[in-house]
Amino acid sequence: MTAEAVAIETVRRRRSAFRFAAAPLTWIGAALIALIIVAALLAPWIAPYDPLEQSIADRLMPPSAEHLLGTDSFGRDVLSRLIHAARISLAVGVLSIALAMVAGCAIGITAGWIGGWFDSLVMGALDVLMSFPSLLLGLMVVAMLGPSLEHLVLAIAITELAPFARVARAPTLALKERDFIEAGRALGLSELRIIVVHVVPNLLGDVVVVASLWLATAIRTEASLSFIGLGVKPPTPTWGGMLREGFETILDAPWLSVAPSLAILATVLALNMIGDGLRDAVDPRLRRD
Amino acid sequence: MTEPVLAIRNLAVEFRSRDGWLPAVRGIDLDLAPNETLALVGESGSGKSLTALAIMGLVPGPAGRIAAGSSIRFEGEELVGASEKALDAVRGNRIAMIFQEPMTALNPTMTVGAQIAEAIRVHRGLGRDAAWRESERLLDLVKVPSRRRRMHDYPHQFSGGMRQRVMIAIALACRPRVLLADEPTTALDVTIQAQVLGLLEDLKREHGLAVLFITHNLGVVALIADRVAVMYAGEIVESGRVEAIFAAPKHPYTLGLLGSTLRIDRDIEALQPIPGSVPAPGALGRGCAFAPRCPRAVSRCETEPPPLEAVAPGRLVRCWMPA
Amino acid sequence: MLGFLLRRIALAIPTLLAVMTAVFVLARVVPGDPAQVILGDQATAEALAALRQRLGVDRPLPAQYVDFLSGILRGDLGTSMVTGKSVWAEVLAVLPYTIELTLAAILLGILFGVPLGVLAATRHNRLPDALTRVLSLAGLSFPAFVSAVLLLLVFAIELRWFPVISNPRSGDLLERLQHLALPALNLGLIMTAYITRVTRSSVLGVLGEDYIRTARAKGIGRRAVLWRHALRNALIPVATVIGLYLGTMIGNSVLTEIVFNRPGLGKLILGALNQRDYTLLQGLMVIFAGFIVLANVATDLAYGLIDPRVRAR
Amino acid sequence: MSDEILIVDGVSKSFPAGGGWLRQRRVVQAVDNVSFSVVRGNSFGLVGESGCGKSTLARCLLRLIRPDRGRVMFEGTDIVQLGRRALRRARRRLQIVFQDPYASLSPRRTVFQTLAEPLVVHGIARGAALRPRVQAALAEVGLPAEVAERYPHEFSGGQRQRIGIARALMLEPALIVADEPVSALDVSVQAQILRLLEGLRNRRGLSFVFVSHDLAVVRHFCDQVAVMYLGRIVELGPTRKVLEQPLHPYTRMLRLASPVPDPAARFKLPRIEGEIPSALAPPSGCPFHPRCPDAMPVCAAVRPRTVEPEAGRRVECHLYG
Repeated sequence: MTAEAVAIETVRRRRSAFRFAAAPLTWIGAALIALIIVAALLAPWIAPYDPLEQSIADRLMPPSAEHLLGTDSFGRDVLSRLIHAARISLAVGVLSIALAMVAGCAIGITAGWIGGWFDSLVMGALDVLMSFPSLLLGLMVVAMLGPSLEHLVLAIAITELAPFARVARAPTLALKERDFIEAGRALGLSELRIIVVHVVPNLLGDVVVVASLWLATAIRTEASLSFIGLGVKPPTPTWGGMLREGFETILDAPWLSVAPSLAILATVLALNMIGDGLRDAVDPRLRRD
Repeated sequence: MTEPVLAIRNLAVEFRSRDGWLPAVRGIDLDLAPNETLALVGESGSGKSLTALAIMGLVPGPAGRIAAGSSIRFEGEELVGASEKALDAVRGNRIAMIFQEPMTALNPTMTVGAQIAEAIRVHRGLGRDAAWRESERLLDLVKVPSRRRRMHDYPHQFSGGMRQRVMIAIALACRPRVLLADEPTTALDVTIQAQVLGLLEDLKREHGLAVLFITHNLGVVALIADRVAVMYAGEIVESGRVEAIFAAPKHPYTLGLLGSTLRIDRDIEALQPIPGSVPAPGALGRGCAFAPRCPRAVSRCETEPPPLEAVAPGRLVRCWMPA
Repeated sequence: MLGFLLRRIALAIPTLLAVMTAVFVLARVVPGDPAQVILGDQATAEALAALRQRLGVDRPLPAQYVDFLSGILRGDLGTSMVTGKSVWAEVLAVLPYTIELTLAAILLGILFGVPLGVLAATRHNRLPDALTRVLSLAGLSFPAFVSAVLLLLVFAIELRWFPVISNPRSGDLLERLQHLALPALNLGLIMTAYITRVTRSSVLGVLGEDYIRTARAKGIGRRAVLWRHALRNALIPVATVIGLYLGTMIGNSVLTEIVFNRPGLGKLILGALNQRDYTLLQGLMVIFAGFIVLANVATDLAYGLIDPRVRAR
Repeated sequence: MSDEILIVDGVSKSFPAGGGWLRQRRVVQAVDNVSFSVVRGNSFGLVGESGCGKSTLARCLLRLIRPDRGRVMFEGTDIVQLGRRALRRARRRLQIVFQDPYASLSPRRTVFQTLAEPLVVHGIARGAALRPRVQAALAEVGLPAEVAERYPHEFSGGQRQRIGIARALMLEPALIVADEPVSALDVSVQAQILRLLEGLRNRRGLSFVFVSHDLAVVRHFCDQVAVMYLGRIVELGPTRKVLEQPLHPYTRMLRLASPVPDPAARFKLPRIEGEIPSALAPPSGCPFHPRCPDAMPVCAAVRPRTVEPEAGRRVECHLYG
């Protein structure tokens, strides 16, 4: 049989799920997050005041031309604090997710690949971890180790280990049974090579989706812990901490509660929008071919 | 020929894509008489399953639709454009359908008895007990052993062959005139396939059913069909009595299919495969859809689509250069 | 079904044991001497030793572990180091309020979430779908304390429809409901968002199944197919989500109780943390863990009721 | 004695099934004491219905699944006993082609990466030397060189199957185990792939173990055939003889149930003859006796021995002693 006898039909490239018309929410979310990231990076230059500078004379001022979002009970500029707090939230979120992702995936892939009783043991342990309310778990860890940035990152990473392990394990189990893995064995590839070259690339898509969705949760958890008083120590500004302080004067100065609320909400919502869009693009069940 | 129960004229089914509506079934004419088995033969993507779904009014919308100008008349009643209510009165009642995958076609959380009884209660207005007794009778009819117990079982407790029998029982629940069978034995082992085909044959004779049997397997066609219609790229390219088609295929595609089919009872010296593969719906040229793969193609085939023409009584071929 | 039930309960035992062990280890990792923490720097050595003995922390770890487990088996979770009352008494004092809040939230979630999800799925890619999608995404982006603060600001402080402080101990049923309304709404909205999303994707998935096509081919109308065939199968993942969400809900109820200044398990655990009441903390964690494991068993049983295939396994 | 490239001797494999904690552990005997041999340059067919153990047996031959018992002598060495390095070396001569062309190619790797990988791993070629070898393999399976940079999802089923075959050819094997290589394909494409495999056998002198459920395909492609039922070989012999004068009642039943594309050869369809039993609970005695039209009292009690009613043919049935 000659080569030209086999007509190679060009399969139309998959319709891009990333076009704006196909996924407007994803793009709105991405724009919002980009804005927040830029603000956080440029905080020292764009914030109108020093976020830590107190001024008793100016305390609890409602929003005005001078202080766009008003001042808090120490007379500090709320907008400046809000911009600086973005740095903490994003840093804690990204660091803890990166930690949880690397450790979780390693655990999940290993458990799935080895299988058998080892898999049951590891996943059982993770089930126990997962059945604990993540906020309580974070609370316990921080309460024991003492509140600090590193401990916060560690605590949140531990609460989000299990989802990553699960999301890495499920496709590993499925891929293990696929013919191309067996073909790799038959061709004499080493187990390590099969995992790195043939398994990992096929589950990265799922992991990225989970990462973007759980980044939202991480930022929410950070804010919650700060709100309870177990976050980064004052006077460093964090959104959760600002809301906690604002809540104490909610009857006199409601704007102190509204501003950080909206900042947290916007960030988490934007990340969820991106994660949702990514999932639609990656999940073959939802994709229409 | 007796009056057809089902008369299809110029049936076209389209699917939405980025470049507009693409045709998947392109103007089909079919007549189905009572007591007759018509085999609709084709490879994947030929549009044969969609044809059956179109008859049932079940083309998956909103991405798919039956094109304007299509007509499906069942006992004189036009089904294209009929209301959902009118279609529901026909579906499962006077036209029934069975599907390829017996593993997924039954509801996993409903007992088999309840799934059979459901259609009886909806269409025949029987009460709960009467419908249940009737369902038991149907399970008997399709020869499911120890039916009293099995009525209360769930689909996952049945083997593939038994599930297909249950599907047939559901289809026959309301004594339909027409049975659409979409590759009903493809997923089964050969010995089980033979059993199910035998059962269908009996039931067809007893009930005077008209059967539209969709398959890609020419062996099964030779076994059960009275007439054959061969589909390629959404069109019928050849039709006629089963003996005539197998004895002297006229269309090069039919010829190629037969040349590609192996036989258990005979040695075949050299396989004659059809080169290339089935074209995508959007990638059809101006001329005959089969021309790019056709060994007999001449220049006219590339530019002018051939019509479906009678070459003998009851024998239609769509080709400029028939064998 | 009975066999399935017994098997499932038997399977929960090792999980419970593992959780209890984890709690024991976690509670022992707390840095510092609990007696010192309670009595402060000024305490005498004798007082410290006496308290250590009373708490049982002077004994070797394995013995403590056995004490701990046998205590749980007898239903004895110890006494609070701060108030001196038994852990059970502390818990039972506030448990009704937490149960009240949680049940109300779940009820709200199912009541609104399931119909909204079904609506979105049946109007796939049309306006109701897009709207529910955006709203539910917003709903599950709300940290519980943010939504609580906003609800408080709008409905209690600005509009004055509901009391600012939720005091469930007060007066007649109507008043109680009024006090429950905002906290329950806060948890319930988040729950609704979750359930809506899961119901939507689950119904969408089920509607694409072959057996739905079979049912349509039987001549069953669209609506009847949805209720009789699709919903039952679609509810399987929904049941799981409600089970999984219980853990998150406990966390959210802590935040809600803080904002509305409402008594409950959440406030109790926060107080125990702040005061380093480590026996109360340990007891609370045992109760939470047991509750969550039981909830998981209940979820699996719900599964078995809905899906005959699970029963057979 | 002819030159036998593969001798399979008493291979068995069982799997634990269901069971687990608090449940009775059960065992499925997927492959039960199977022996056969393949002559160099020949094709050996393994046929049977779903659950008969033919795919498990195919994987045992490459030790993708390690058999519980028995020997797999490939070119004189026992595959079952080889160490890791020796097994790697042996597998260069022993390759596999899979049924599902959609699952057998790594979706994130280009055709070039897929085909070049075995060469690199075995240190046969690297760098610039890879491309001509990949192109030669593509040409051999009838694909143009420019497909090398494409990903699997851009190809039809038949084209993917060609790529799968090319991958198996990269290490220049002597024997290819083909597990239902044409079952997932359309009729016209099936014929293309069979033609391709025939060409390879003739040109390269390849030997095949060809697993299939389709007797017509086996008749066309295989010199010898073994019919499997519930993990055992119930009949074995030259393909044409086995299909034209089947000895075992099961072979006869298979043969009769297989449709022939000829209305003149229409046969009376069987009405009812029972289900394939579950491998979890195989019947006593001869596993086929509940469905067997010729069953005798002895069949339910005693498992039949293997007999050779004529030279080169084997059957496991009480009808023949």
